[in-house]
Amino acid sequence: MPEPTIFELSKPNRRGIRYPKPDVPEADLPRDFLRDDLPLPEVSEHEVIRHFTNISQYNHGVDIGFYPLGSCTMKYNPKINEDVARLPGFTSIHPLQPPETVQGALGLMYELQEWLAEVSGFEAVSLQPAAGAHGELTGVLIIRAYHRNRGDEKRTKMLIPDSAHGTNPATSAMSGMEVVELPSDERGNVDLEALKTECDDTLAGIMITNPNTLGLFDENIVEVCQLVHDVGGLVYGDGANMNALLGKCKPALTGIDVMHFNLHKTFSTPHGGGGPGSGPVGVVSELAELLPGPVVVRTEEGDEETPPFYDFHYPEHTIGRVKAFHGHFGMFVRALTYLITLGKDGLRDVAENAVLNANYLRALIKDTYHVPYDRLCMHEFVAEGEWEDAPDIQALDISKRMMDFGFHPPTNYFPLIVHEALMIEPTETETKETLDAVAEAMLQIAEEAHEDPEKLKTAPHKTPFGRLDEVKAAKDLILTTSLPEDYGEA
Amino acid sequence: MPEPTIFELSKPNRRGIRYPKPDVPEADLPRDFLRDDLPLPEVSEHEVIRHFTNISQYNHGVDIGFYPLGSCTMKYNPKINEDVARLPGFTSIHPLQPPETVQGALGLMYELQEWLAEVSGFEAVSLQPAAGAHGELTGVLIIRAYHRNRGDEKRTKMLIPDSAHGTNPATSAMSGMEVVELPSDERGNVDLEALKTECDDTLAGIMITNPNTLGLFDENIVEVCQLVHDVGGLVYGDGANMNALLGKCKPALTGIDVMHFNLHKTFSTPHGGGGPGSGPVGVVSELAELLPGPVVVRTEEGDEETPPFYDFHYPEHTIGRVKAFHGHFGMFVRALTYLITLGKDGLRDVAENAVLNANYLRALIKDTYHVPYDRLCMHEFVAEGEWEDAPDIQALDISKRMMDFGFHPPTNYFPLIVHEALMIEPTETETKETLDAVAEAMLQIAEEAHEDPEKLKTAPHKTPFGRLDEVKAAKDLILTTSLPEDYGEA
Amino acid sequence: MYTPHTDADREAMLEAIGVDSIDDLFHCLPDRDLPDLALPEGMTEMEALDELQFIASVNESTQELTSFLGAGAYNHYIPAAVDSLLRRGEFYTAYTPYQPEISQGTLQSIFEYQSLIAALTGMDISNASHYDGATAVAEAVNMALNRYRGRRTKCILSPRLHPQARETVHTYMMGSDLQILGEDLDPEGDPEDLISLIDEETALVIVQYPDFFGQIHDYTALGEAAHEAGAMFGVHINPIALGLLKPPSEFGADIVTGEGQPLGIPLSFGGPYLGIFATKKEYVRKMAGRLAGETVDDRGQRGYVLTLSTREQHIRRERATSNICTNQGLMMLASTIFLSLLGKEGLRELALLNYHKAHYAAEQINTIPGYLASPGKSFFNEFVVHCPRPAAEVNQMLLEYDILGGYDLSESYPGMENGLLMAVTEMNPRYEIDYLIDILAEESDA
Amino acid sequence: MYTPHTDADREAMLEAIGVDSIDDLFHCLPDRDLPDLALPEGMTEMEALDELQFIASVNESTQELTSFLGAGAYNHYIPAAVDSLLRRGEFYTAYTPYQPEISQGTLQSIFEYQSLIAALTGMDISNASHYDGATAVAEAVNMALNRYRGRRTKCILSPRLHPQARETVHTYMMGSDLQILGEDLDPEGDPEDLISLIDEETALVIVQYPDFFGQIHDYTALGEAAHEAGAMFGVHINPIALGLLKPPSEFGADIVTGEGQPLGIPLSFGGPYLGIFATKKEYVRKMAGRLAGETVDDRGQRGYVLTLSTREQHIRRERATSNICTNQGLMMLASTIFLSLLGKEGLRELALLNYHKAHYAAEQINTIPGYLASPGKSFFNEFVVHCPRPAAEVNQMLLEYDILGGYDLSESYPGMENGLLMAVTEMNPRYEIDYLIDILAEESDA
Ligand SMILES: Cc1ncc(COP(=O)(O)O)c(C=O)c1O
Ligand SMILES: Cc1ncc(COP(=O)(O)O)c(C=O)c1O
Repeated sequence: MPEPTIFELSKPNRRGIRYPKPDVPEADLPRDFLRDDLPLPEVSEHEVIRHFTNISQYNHGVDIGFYPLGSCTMKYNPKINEDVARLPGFTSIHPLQPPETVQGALGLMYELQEWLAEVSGFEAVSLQPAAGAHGELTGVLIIRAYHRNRGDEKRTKMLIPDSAHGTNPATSAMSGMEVVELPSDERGNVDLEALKTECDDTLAGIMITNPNTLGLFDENIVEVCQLVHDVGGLVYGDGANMNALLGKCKPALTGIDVMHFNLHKTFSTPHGGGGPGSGPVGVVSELAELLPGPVVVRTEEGDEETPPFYDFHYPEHTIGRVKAFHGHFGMFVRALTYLITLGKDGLRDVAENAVLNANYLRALIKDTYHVPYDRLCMHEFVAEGEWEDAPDIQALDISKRMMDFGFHPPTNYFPLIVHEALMIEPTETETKETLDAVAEAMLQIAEEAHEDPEKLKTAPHKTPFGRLDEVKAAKDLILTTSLPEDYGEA
Repeated sequence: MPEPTIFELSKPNRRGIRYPKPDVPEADLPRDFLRDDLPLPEVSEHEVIRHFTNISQYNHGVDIGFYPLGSCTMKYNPKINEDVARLPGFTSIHPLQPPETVQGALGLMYELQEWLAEVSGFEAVSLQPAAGAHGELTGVLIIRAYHRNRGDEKRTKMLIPDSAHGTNPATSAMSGMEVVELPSDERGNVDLEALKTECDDTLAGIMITNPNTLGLFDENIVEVCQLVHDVGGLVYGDGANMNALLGKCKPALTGIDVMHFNLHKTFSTPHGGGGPGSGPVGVVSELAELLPGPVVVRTEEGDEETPPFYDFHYPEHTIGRVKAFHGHFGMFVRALTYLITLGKDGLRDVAENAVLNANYLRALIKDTYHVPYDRLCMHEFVAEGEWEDAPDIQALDISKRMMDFGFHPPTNYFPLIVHEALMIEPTETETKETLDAVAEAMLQIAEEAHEDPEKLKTAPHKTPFGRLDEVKAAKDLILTTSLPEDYGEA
Repeated sequence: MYTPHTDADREAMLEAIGVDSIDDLFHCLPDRDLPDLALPEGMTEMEALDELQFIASVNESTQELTSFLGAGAYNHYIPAAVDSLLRRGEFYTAYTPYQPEISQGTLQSIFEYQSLIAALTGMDISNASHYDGATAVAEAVNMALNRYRGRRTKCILSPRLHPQARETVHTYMMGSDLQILGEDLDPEGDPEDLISLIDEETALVIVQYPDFFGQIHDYTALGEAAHEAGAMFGVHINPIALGLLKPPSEFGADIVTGEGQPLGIPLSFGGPYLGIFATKKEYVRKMAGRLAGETVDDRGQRGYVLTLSTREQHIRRERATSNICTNQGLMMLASTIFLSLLGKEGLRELALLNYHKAHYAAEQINTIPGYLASPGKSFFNEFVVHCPRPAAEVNQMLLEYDILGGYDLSESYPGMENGLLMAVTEMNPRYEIDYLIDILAEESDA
Repeated sequence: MYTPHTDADREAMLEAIGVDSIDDLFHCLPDRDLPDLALPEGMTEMEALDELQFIASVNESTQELTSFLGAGAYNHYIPAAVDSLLRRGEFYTAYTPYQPEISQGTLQSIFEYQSLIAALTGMDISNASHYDGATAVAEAVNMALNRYRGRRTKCILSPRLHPQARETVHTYMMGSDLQILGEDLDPEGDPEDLISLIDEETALVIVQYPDFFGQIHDYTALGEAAHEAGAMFGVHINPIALGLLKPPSEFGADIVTGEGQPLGIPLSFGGPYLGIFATKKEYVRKMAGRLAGETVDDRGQRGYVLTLSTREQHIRRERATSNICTNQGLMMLASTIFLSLLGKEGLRELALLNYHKAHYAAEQINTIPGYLASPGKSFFNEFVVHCPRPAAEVNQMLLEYDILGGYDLSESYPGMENGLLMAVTEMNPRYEIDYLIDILAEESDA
């Protein structure tokens, strides 16, 4: 039973919250500016709670079941993080308070910068970017500014492997770069020959994801970076897949110059139904003074008696801010809680188990689902959701059918270089039992694909909603609803 | 898909929480007392969250939909109450702290005593009892002590109307009383003639619920109390139905001597899937010194400069404590928040709308479902779930079928004096639209009962679980599960 | 405030009912002119929050104070996962699962709780909770009396059973002719002292484990003596201690009661807590309280229902095993989640941490002249300190240093003026213990 | 910590994979001997909580301080119902609803959010959020530039558009040849001053409403001028003000952006907040960000899906309208719940309360010699105070009284040393305002 919209629940004069009467004399109202109609719904608190509680149950989430959405690292979101982030000392501080009143917050940001720097090998970190793509924008603008500041205006070519996430080319374009796509070689690495032919003095840099979106670590990463550096380009690292590397590999040491972190992937801050994320950017020392400001610095070391003092600092050649205020502070609290809870061994444990889980699931299904590039994977792998002898079946059908088993489907149709891609990232917080159950379901689905394809074509069957008509949505373009015309007329 | 038990999810060495290593030297262990086996399940935090999140979705609750469980007042539980009850200043205080360190808590209890006294007309209130039935026990023991203290040992007869809740006779028996059942008259009131014949010098008192469990206000309440008082008995009021009376009628003024409140009904503290409740007891002044201790008193009034001082007090002839410590403090916080949020007008508003809703729903269905006692009801009413021309159908079938419409069924088979009782208490927080939808569903169900009785007999159909076999449960008596025999053997 | 009706709604509803006004619905009330309640106007949510935040801030909580208070309520760490699940509306806005088809969340948790308590205590079965430890003890007495149908009229309570539990038994039993013995024995005596009181009239003997003074005793002889006389044997436990100590079933307990608060339930100034009640399967029909049992639904799925309701008040009325109806559902759920999180190793680890810290504290206290902590006794996380002056004075002094010293035993044991009962848990870091010691030492010098 | 595998699990898994050790899985890494991270060992949950509680306690929050700080982030009351719903795992542990069959909770809330924002702003459509108000403005510029496909290369920003939003536009546009005009006009001038800058090259004119100084202007003439030149007109709003003020659609806005933080989102030291973005239906294909649309499922049920994804990076890659992917999902949900709770009357009531309190404060300030608050201007809940000395000094002085005075305008407007921007909301009871006045008066006497 679909739930009515909040507008359909509305009835004149209902209220979900009330405010105190003014305790001051009432001022004259700006008569010319008053609106005559405010067509918002009117509902009671009880109805609001029921409405959103009920629709929430139509969602799958990490708290409900397996969620192997490749490239998104849907790991468990520890509950302590949520409690800590709600401490009034964190939620009720204004971004423009004087530093001496927010030393806890500044110190926390400083710590987080330091942890991220140590984990990645970068020299400096800015926490400001709001998400991965925002971090990319920041990083690519830094690359742009780097060249410009050296008077090197012609460097506008950005190389992007064909396996890259859509945000990479989109970011480059948004930053005024010209995008050139690089092919992958037969082992899933960047094609070195193709790379060499693009390496010239118009090269701004390369955006590389490592492990890449196939879940494969680029075996030539050092050489790739070297080639780009040799012609004066810089290397941007898309850190979406950092979960595979914690305590195992520092991207900066492989030659990457600037990289974003996804706190909402690697560092367990919740995905929130689509956000907020947080996309801090780390850079090598040459780029540190280009970071968006403000970053947090420790201006006084402190000792036994006096605590250290933290303050905001604007890097000397900053590209400027990429958003208002200082970034998604609420996510910093969660990420730092996670980091200190794990510590150095726990971080390595994350990478090891994430990679173990992906390889295990891959091993269980790879005889049934073709997995191109026959190598050990890192934290994820990409299988093909198609069989020659089951011509009607597409990856999407497999995905929809997986829902009937209580699992969220993998990422579909990405990366683009794998046919009918099923991009599977189990994450380290899943048990062997779950992975066994998933493999079993996927093998059964493969069998059904051949023997009873209709079952997949018409899936899902057991979810509260069946397949939704996306074509109709795009055609009708019903993007809003409103109170009925005769609202309030008895 | 039923969820495995937490024992079935267990695997050796998994952990959901860790504790710090001891920061003190380790002491010798009491070797003779060590247990060798602790067969508890071992699961990760993630699994615990998923397990309980998933099973929670199998529950109906007030936050999910209509819940007209008669006699239980399943009203909306305001969310602010939950936040307030979790303030560390409330959750992290020990019951045995010195009074000077818990003046906030004591002041809050004092205020709640005062509010309850004013709402009900009683002179004194003890907050100690843990639930309604516990309040009854307290009250009946007070009655017992009252007579005893007067040397009146022979008064052990307790009159209980046939419409009473099961806790009333059970309480009386537990208190060493002899239970005598009173019939109801044709208007649903206590049968005065029957009452008179029982009024003698062995009478300890009467336990009366008003409005009674038929949802009817006893029209002779004043006379009933008078008759009992005249022969030296006392009147116990079961305050379960106080929701109908807020701001409308003070039970003490009708002649009731001692009554319990249900904070988890009338005052919006959540029902918690079966508790905790809270059952404070109010008494007239003659009984005040018999209350279970401690109660809170204000020992210093306070003025502009100094706050008042509150302390615990043991009433002089207290019957003694009925549980450890001072009652369900966490519920007091919620109830007081609710009370001050409503204030005097809000409280009357509760009663008025609760009674309006019950009468409205009654009006909508009473031509289809026979409602004995043709009077306006108070906050609830009892319909019969049977028709002569639908001989197979019982109240329970109607109830199960209601689930298919997303509604919780009414209370079944209580009160005992109505055949196939459907006891319906909508509460004041439901909208007219919901009541209309419920009536529509019930009318449809009545039609189905006649035309397609199988549909009811096999209901519910749309819930995750179908009818459960209660006979089997009572026969098999599987009351626990455990780790498998071979647990931990690889 | 929380009533949704618009004026138009109300009009339409009154019309459907066939009355003119809301007042007409209240014609039956005796006093139609009740004056307005002498209460303030309602507040908005933001004002109420402000008010309650202020009240809460007036309390000095165990977050501000260093606390060694126990005596039946313990300051333990509650994992964040517990409350994050308790806050789910599906759990806390439901009621007793009378309708199992839409209550499997609650029913399965009850079933798991029963199983966990059985595993922890070593008993066959558990009910779905009593109000608290004290009322669970009273219900144990009730059950024993019912078992012997009035043929046995004595009950023996150890003087080191929680004083408030004993007081509760007295209150509950006010209307019966039960004789309660044992309480006035020397509180510092041996458990075996109770044996001499047992006779053919004894229905039940109840001891505490660890006892109210925190001490661990071997109750084997006592249990045997009770059984020899045909009486039942009850053991009242601290569930955390059972992470380390052998279960009371090994002493032959027939009934195990306990205060479940340490299992993930906040101190909350004394409630709501959790009454644990476990027993042998043979007594299942005598036991009070709700009980979930496994069964199947008509689709063949495993599920759970409330079972053996014929014991309960709503069916059996004055012949019920108890009058209990609403119990401690949500607290039971808290403890189920808590025990699931800790599991085998976690509970042992927690018990050990408490044990070691308490022993460190006791040892340190013993280095201070004039103070003597639990000499020569086995104890768990709580112990008696014999102070050089009245415990009340020591507490008063410690409070000036923002320390809650412990429970002044003279409040329950008139002869023990200088006895202070101190608890140490995982919430007391070593520096808190050392701070306490420093102050006691300093003040004892002064 | 959160990894569940037992040693036996790991063994079995490695065997299934066909490798001997975990290390074998990492053979491909260039530096196989990475030294241990120079980081501490992990903490238990209870230790981490302790640590973070301490850090939080070091901050002086608006619960301890009296705050008149606004300047783009406002201290408003958040009804308890908001967070109680945000805490539901089904909401916050889901991600972008790519799979609509199991994401209707998120999708329906997006659809409702879009509808609420449309109703509030008077625009046809809204997207599912941008990162914050500032990035929403930058995306508006982006959209306008794309609309004219490079044919127009100027953008006019009001000097009273939030300074950080303007700075963000500059950063975003670093790689383009956009010319940004208007910012160096007299900040205390009239909106009409911008008209003279508009020409045929102008892609977009953006103003703020109420403006950064809290003032309310009639932008009709400016909007008309923009349209006459064929340019787009953008209005950046405070959503609470729209509870009282006529919507920007009435000034002919083509794009409405705004900072959604006041709609039920905590201050949280600056984020996460909510970027509001609404426009006319004709621009839907130019707009960035997620968009939910209504449709039906194969069972005939109404439902919602993400639609027009062809605008987005995952389909269109370098030709996408923006690179945005993850947005502010949960903050969007917070504001949807918030607006649902308040509704028509509630939002108006809240806006009025802010309005009256701010006006009372301004009036009182005007009684203090040397202070001048927003002379002769219409304003909403924020206003400029011209102080007799530098605002920085006034703030410093007020902080000694635990008051956050306001935003020192010289930080963004070098000429305005004595300008203090003060916000007053429903969270400032009258006594706080009076307290402020007393102190200002006292100190001005001294
Ligand atoms: C490989 C990769 N890069 C970049 C992004 C963009 O990150 P965000 O969604 O946080 O903007 C994603 C996100 O899903 C990704 O998977
Ligand atoms: C009329 C009546 N009396 C007493 C009780 C017992 O109250 P409690 O369940 O709180 O013990 C109930 C409970 O449902 C009831 O409806």
